[in-house]
Amino acid sequence: MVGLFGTRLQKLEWGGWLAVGFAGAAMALGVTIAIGEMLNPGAYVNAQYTWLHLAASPGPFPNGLSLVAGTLVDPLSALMLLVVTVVGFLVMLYSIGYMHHDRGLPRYYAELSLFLAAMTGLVLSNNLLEFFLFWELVGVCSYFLIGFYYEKPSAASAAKEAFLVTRVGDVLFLLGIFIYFFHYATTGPNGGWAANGFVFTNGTTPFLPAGAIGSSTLLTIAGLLILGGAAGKSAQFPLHVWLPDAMEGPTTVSALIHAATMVAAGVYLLAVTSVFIGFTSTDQLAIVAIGGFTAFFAATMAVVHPDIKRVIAYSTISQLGYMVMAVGAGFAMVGLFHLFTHAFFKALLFLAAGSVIHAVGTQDLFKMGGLRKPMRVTAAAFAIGGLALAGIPPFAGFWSKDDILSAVYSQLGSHPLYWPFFLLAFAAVFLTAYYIFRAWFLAFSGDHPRDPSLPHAHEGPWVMQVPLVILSGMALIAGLFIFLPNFQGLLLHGDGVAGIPPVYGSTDLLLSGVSVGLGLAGIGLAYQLWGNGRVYVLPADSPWQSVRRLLLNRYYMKVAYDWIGLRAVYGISRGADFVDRYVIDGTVHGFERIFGSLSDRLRAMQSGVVSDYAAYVIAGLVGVFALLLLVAPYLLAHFGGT
Amino acid sequence: MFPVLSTLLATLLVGTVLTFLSGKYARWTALLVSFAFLAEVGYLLMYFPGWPGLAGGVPQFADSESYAWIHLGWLQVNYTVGIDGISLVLIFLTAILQIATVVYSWEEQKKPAAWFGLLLLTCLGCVGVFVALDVLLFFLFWEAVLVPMFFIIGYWGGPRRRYAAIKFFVYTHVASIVMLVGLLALVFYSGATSFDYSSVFAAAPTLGVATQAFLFLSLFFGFGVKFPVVPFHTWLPDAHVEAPTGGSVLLAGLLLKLGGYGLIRWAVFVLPLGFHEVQPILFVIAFASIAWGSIVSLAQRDLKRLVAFSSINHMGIVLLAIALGSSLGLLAAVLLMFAHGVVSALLFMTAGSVHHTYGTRDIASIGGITPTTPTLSTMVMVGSLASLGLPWLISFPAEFTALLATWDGLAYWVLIPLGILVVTAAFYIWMMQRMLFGPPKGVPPTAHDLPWYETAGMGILAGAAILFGVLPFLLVNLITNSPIRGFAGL
Amino acid sequence: MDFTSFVGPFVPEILLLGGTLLIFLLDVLGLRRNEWLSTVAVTAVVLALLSVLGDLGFGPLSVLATLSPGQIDTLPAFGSAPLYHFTSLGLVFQAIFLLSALLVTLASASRPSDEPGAPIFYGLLLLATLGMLLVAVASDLIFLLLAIEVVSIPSYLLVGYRRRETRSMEAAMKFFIIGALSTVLSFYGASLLFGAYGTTNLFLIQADASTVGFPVLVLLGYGFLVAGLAFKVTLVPFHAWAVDVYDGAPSDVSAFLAGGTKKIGLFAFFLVFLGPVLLVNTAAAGQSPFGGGAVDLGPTLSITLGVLAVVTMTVGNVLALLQKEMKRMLAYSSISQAGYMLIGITIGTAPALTGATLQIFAHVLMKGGAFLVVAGVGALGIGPLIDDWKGFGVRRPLTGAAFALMLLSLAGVPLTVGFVSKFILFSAAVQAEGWFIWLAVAGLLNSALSVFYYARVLKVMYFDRPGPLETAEGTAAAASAPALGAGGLGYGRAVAIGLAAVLIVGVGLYPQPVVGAIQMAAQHFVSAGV
Amino acid sequence: MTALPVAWFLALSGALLAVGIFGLLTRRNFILILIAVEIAMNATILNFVYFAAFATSGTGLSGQAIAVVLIGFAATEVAVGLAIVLGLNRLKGSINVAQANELKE
Amino acid sequence: MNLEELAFLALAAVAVGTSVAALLVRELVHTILWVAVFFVDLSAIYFLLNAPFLGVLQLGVYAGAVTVLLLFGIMVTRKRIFSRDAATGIGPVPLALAAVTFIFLVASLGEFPQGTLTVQSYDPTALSGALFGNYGPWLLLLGLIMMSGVAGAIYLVREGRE
Repeated sequence: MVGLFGTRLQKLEWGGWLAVGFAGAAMALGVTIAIGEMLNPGAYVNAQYTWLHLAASPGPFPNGLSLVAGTLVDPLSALMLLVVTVVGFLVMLYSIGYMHHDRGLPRYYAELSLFLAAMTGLVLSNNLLEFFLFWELVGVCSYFLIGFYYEKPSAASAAKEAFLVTRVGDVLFLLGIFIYFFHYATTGPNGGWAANGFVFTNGTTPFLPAGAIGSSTLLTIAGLLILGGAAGKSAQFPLHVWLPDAMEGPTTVSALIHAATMVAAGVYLLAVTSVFIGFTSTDQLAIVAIGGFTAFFAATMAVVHPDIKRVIAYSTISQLGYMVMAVGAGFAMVGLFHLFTHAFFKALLFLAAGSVIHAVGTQDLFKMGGLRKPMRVTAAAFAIGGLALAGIPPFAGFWSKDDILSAVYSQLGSHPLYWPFFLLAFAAVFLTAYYIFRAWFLAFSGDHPRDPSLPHAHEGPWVMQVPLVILSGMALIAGLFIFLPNFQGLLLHGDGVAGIPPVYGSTDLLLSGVSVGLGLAGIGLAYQLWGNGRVYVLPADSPWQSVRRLLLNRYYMKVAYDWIGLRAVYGISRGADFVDRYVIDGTVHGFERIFGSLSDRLRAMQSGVVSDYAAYVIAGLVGVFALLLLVAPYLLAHFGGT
Repeated sequence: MFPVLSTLLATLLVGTVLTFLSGKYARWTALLVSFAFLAEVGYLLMYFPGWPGLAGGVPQFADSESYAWIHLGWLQVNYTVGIDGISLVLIFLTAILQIATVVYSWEEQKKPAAWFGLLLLTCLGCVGVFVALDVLLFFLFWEAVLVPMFFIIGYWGGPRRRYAAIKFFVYTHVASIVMLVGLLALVFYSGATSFDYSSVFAAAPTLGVATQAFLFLSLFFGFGVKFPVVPFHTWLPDAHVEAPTGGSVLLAGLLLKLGGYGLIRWAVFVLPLGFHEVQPILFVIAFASIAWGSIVSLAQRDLKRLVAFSSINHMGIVLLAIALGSSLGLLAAVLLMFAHGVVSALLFMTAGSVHHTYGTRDIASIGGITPTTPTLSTMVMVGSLASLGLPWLISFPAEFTALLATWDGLAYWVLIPLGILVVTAAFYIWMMQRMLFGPPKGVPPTAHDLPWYETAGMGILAGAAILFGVLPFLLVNLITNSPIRGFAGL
Repeated sequence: MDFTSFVGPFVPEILLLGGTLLIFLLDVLGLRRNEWLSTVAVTAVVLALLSVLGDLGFGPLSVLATLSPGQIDTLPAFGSAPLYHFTSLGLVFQAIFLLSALLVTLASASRPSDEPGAPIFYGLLLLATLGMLLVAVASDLIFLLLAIEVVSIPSYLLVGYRRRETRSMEAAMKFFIIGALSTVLSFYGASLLFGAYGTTNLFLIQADASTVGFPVLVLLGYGFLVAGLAFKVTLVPFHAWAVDVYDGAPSDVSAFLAGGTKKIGLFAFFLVFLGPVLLVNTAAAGQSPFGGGAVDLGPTLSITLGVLAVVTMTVGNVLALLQKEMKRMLAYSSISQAGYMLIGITIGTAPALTGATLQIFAHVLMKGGAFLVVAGVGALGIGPLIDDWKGFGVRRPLTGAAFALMLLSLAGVPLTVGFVSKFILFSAAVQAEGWFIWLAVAGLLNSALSVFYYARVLKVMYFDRPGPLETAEGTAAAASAPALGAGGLGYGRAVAIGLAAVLIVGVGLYPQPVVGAIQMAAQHFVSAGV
Repeated sequence: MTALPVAWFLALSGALLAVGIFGLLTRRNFILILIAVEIAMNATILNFVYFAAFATSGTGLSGQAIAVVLIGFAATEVAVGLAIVLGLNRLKGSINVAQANELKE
Repeated sequence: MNLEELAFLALAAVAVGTSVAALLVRELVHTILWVAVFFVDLSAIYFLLNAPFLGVLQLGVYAGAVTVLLLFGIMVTRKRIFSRDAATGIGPVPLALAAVTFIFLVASLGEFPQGTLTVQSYDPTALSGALFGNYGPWLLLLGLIMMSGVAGAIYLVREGRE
């Protein structure tokens, strides 16, 4: 299945359709597998190949070392597979319409297909190393797709930034892998790695007995490193800076990679790790903290941003924060459930936004307005997505977000520090509702665009509308899947070790009520300020201006990173280059000069006057005498015989 | 038994002579010789009987041959050759690079007979180093490589080629000389009965720890300059920048490997006690090389210089892996040498093509070349991504293994190479951003995409990079068919 | 002493003497064409060489042997004081000397047939060669020193035989003055040894210094001898004449001096110092009158020679580094090579002597060959400066390759005889252990240093483009030069250069026959004493 | 029967050698240099003669033989030297060795 | 102090004095005179050492032939016979070098037996027998030296056509 997507598509006309066809086939398979797993857990035989093999030798691997590659289908991966293939197919379909003006389409489809393949591989990996391989491949596809419009300097720059920031996370991740690797090399089952390598077992048994986790400092560090990797991919604070800039890529890419699938891989990684390996309590706290803080932090930046795609991008970061938080709280499957719903409604939002951009040719919200009438489908889709995002029942977001909040709530007792992050997450609910509807009102309400120069808007072709409709449907009902027993089974993940919180599905009414209330309040505020084409202008002397500036400048973090990257590191590098050229190489030249001047001086003694030569001879004679009668006896007396 | 290794050497030797004599048909001769050589290497790979293992504590070799050469009683020198997995994989690398270089420089106009002849001669020297199992023979080939490379740099090189050629020659020669002292002392102080590897290997344990350490250091100086390690690296940027593309390819792809190979074969295996003593020094130097190579790369504007410094970084990782002294580390080192051989060669080819397509290698003065030369751009991307350790490309399994071994041996010190990986990624990505992407800049109107032979030359290497990136076990199985398998560690 | 037993061993010498006389006879008869004279000279040298090789027992040549095996390497009875004595190492050296003479005479055959002074050139050359052969059989100090003078006096005159050239004559003058001074010093040293031992026979002198009762006098005597013989070997600081002389002399003569006569000094070092160097007293012979410690002849001499060796190779190399003229560069390099050769006698073991002898053999080929090339290309418009060689290697691939090969061999690059000799020499130093390893280190570092200036010449020859002026001048000079075959070098010279090049590579690749023979000879030499 | 202290002779020959060396180093006239060499040569010959005269073993005779040979050799050397002087004088019009310094460095 | 010793001291003083004078006087012809005296003085020392053959040889070869040769050389190379040599200083370095050489040499004097030793005399017949017998090769070598020296010297001074 994986190999099919690598096909480099040459012909523009049918290339896109070919890719869509393969994506569709993949979706069919993915859905089949997911349903199969739902109905009959463990139905799929997992294949395994040796990738790198080291024979038994003394040293750290008394039984040798095997690194293997293989596939594993378990509830976790089945759910993720479903998301990847379905959203992937829909986005691919949408692209046919959205992208048809662009050059380099074969490249686009090839890269997108490769991305899907990699993502599928990632999901189906049966060990961390293979996981990492696909993880990096996904990252590269993301790099290429962000930089798709490579002639735009901003796109090239954003691609670079995305690669480098996620690279930091990758490095941490890799180190985490090493630690697990060696931890289990000595304590894992079968006494070593020879037998089955570092393989996730088939869903039912955690790799390590649950009780073994908790105290080891090394494991805590490993967990934190994994968290670092996930933070890089899932754009969690402080590695979140790349994701808004990644919006330089085509909107379809943003929808697929930077909303629905790849960025979710970090969450998936955390989930996989928590299920198969487990985190220590410190790790859990750290994960919750990062997730909760990011959820709020990203939401604040979305509040003021004028760019429609970036608002959604910040929203993605924020929602990913929720997922991370859920995993940290010990309910990986809840996080994954939110991932599942989020994938649909966020892809929906992006595609809707893409539809808008396609229609008006700008991403600036303040230029839009009154698009509701010419673009009814889009407006409705965006609204559904927004409601889902804001967590208004019965839309998908409500169910999953509510689960997360109650999951965290259930863990509040385990550590007092959970409280502030829980509250931040709650606050973010309000902000989320506010900013997404701010965007909706700005774009769709009113009578006409604020910028009259915008072209007359109209809906896109059917290939763009169909995915919108399907995704709208999914955003509406995906949350309700939770009531399907088989789907529940999927979420329960076998023995329920990391399954669903005790309050799942029923109503912790107070919690839900507050959350829905906050959501509605946010929508209300948005309407108050921006509804019906109104534009709220913050008074120039308002004390909030400085906050607004801070938010618009993204807390100056990008500036700081640029400074570190450009000034500090590049400065060091220039300094090092200088040292290399003039000090190290200079030393070499110094030898050259020393010998050169020595040579000149000695040659000056070659005066051409034979008397001088005779004097050298006699001086030599005297020197020989001195050697024989003075130096040599001295040496012999002090350093012994020959 | 059929003397297959001698045939291997003879093929190249005769091929070199024929190439020198064949005037304007030199490229065909060279290609023919390269194919013949590749076929022989293929035969070796196919019928490689595996590593024979130890006999009396001394490693044995496959296909070994031995003939008397200089016998003076106190001085017993033989022509002794043999292979194990380590040598074989590097010979294979030689075959790949040789054919890629010959194809890449297909249209060489300036004295083609001499050019192709010298290329083959360089390869001959490298293969000789890889198969030699006698101290003198080893040293002989080791030094013999310098001469053709000297001429390649000096005659076909860039504007400062004369200076670079002399610097290269003198610098590395000095190092070899120190190494020769070490080798001689190794033979004579240990009381080895002959210059044969096995005899030296068997006699070396009689040396005291301090002697071993000194010998190790003197050998390391020779190997380290070839590596090259910081601070003995300054011949490398000059040599690389001024060398013609084919020269850079062989220089980076093969000559640097001689250092790593020599260190493993002649120092680590032979002088374990000394190795243990100087291990901390090796670590310091390795970390310094890793960090320095990468950090300095970031500041480079010349594409070749950038790749040259990145070589220092990569070879630093090789040294680190060797210095760990574990079988995993040695495996990683050899794997990484192979990987670096392919990848850096590819990158130097791209640098060469950039240079003669756009007339400059200054990263800052060209930009947005992708639309004009998509193939070249793709090759730059493949090379860069491979070099920065992207999975599915050849460097990754090697670097992964190396880092794994580092964690195993040094725990958190692995943060240094890991952290540097980010810098490495940074300079490649930044280079690609400036050069490949963005609006076109400095693109002459006559620029067109690569001619077929350059594409083919790079294609061979890119193919190898991908093939062995996806299927690294092909190499691993080969490499572990060597004393690495029985290496007891420290 | 009947005639045959006296004359028999000296067949090579008599051949040379006969050649000389024949040449002088032709001169008197007015038959001065270069071709005839050179034919005589070459024939004499070749016959002598065959005879020597026959004595050495080289395969089928042994039928030519004029020495019975019993005459070689047999120790004379104690107390008898023979003036000459045949050793196989001496025969090896004779072969080496004859080889250098052969190269020079062969190359000289290419000169114009009306070359002025040709008779005196060949005559003196053969006489000097004869002297060299005699050096190789000496077993008496005075015999040795006189034999050296048999070489020196013709050498002075050979250097000055272009009597119309100021440079040539100036070189002869310098050569003569320093040579005369050194002769005095050598004889003075010999007189002191004669005073201490009552004999000048080298066998008898090899007695323990402490038994004589004149330890300081003996040391002074050896000191004078070191200084006197160092002149021939061109050790620093006794070297200054050599550069001017090699530069000023006709290049063929330079080839003979650097390749040939210089080596007699080394063999003299072997003869005079091997015994004392190998002497290691457990009890010191006496105290130094200047304080500082005990005087112990063996180690003291060894240290002194070692210091001289290191100083020589270093200074020679450093001097050569920035030299602009080709011949002077070669001269400096020749000085530094002498330092390597001296390592052999400093150590004094059979392996070390083997290495040094091979180095001497190699040097005949490398340096002699290089000077022959320099002499030959003068006619092709190549000036005295190194920069005049721009593009030479590309324009004249074969000659260029041969010259490059010689330089590479001088630099000690593998696959050449220069590498093998250094390898064996330094191996021997390491093998001898003790402080001798530092000689190897110094020698190796020096050979690394030397690579710089050899590489510079290669750079000029292959990488630099000739300027238009140089090319024009070169073309004009080449056009005006007499038409010679073999790429302008002349057949004789081409053969000589080719022979040197082939030997450089041949022995470099498979040194066993040569090295084996030398090693056996050296072993006899060391075990038997002089 | 003459009897003399050996050391005095050595002192004398040493002094003569020193004078010869001194002359060799300071004089610029070729002929004076030749004379200085001859002074030193005479010191050498003197050494052989008196060592022969005071020799305790039977080979003392060889010392005198050496002296004979050396005297002959010295004469030849002077002849050769003079030939070179004349050649030099013919070309340069001077026998000042310091002026013959075309070859240097 | 006996007569021989006195004679030796006198002769030695003359030898040193004349040799120094020969080198220091500025008139070249005077130099030749001083040198001639020096050679004669040495000849006297040989007689003192019971080596009459050598004394005679010294007189004949050195005081005779060599002196004449040197004079001849001066005559040929000078426009006027009585002309001054270009002034050359004594120079501290050459003086020091010569002095140090001398000091090293006399350092060995302590090894010689104190007091006087009897001078041996050799029969000139024995000497000639040895020269043409055991030590014959020395003379042969001398012959070779002379042959090459004479041949070469003649060639050099001859005004040949070139």
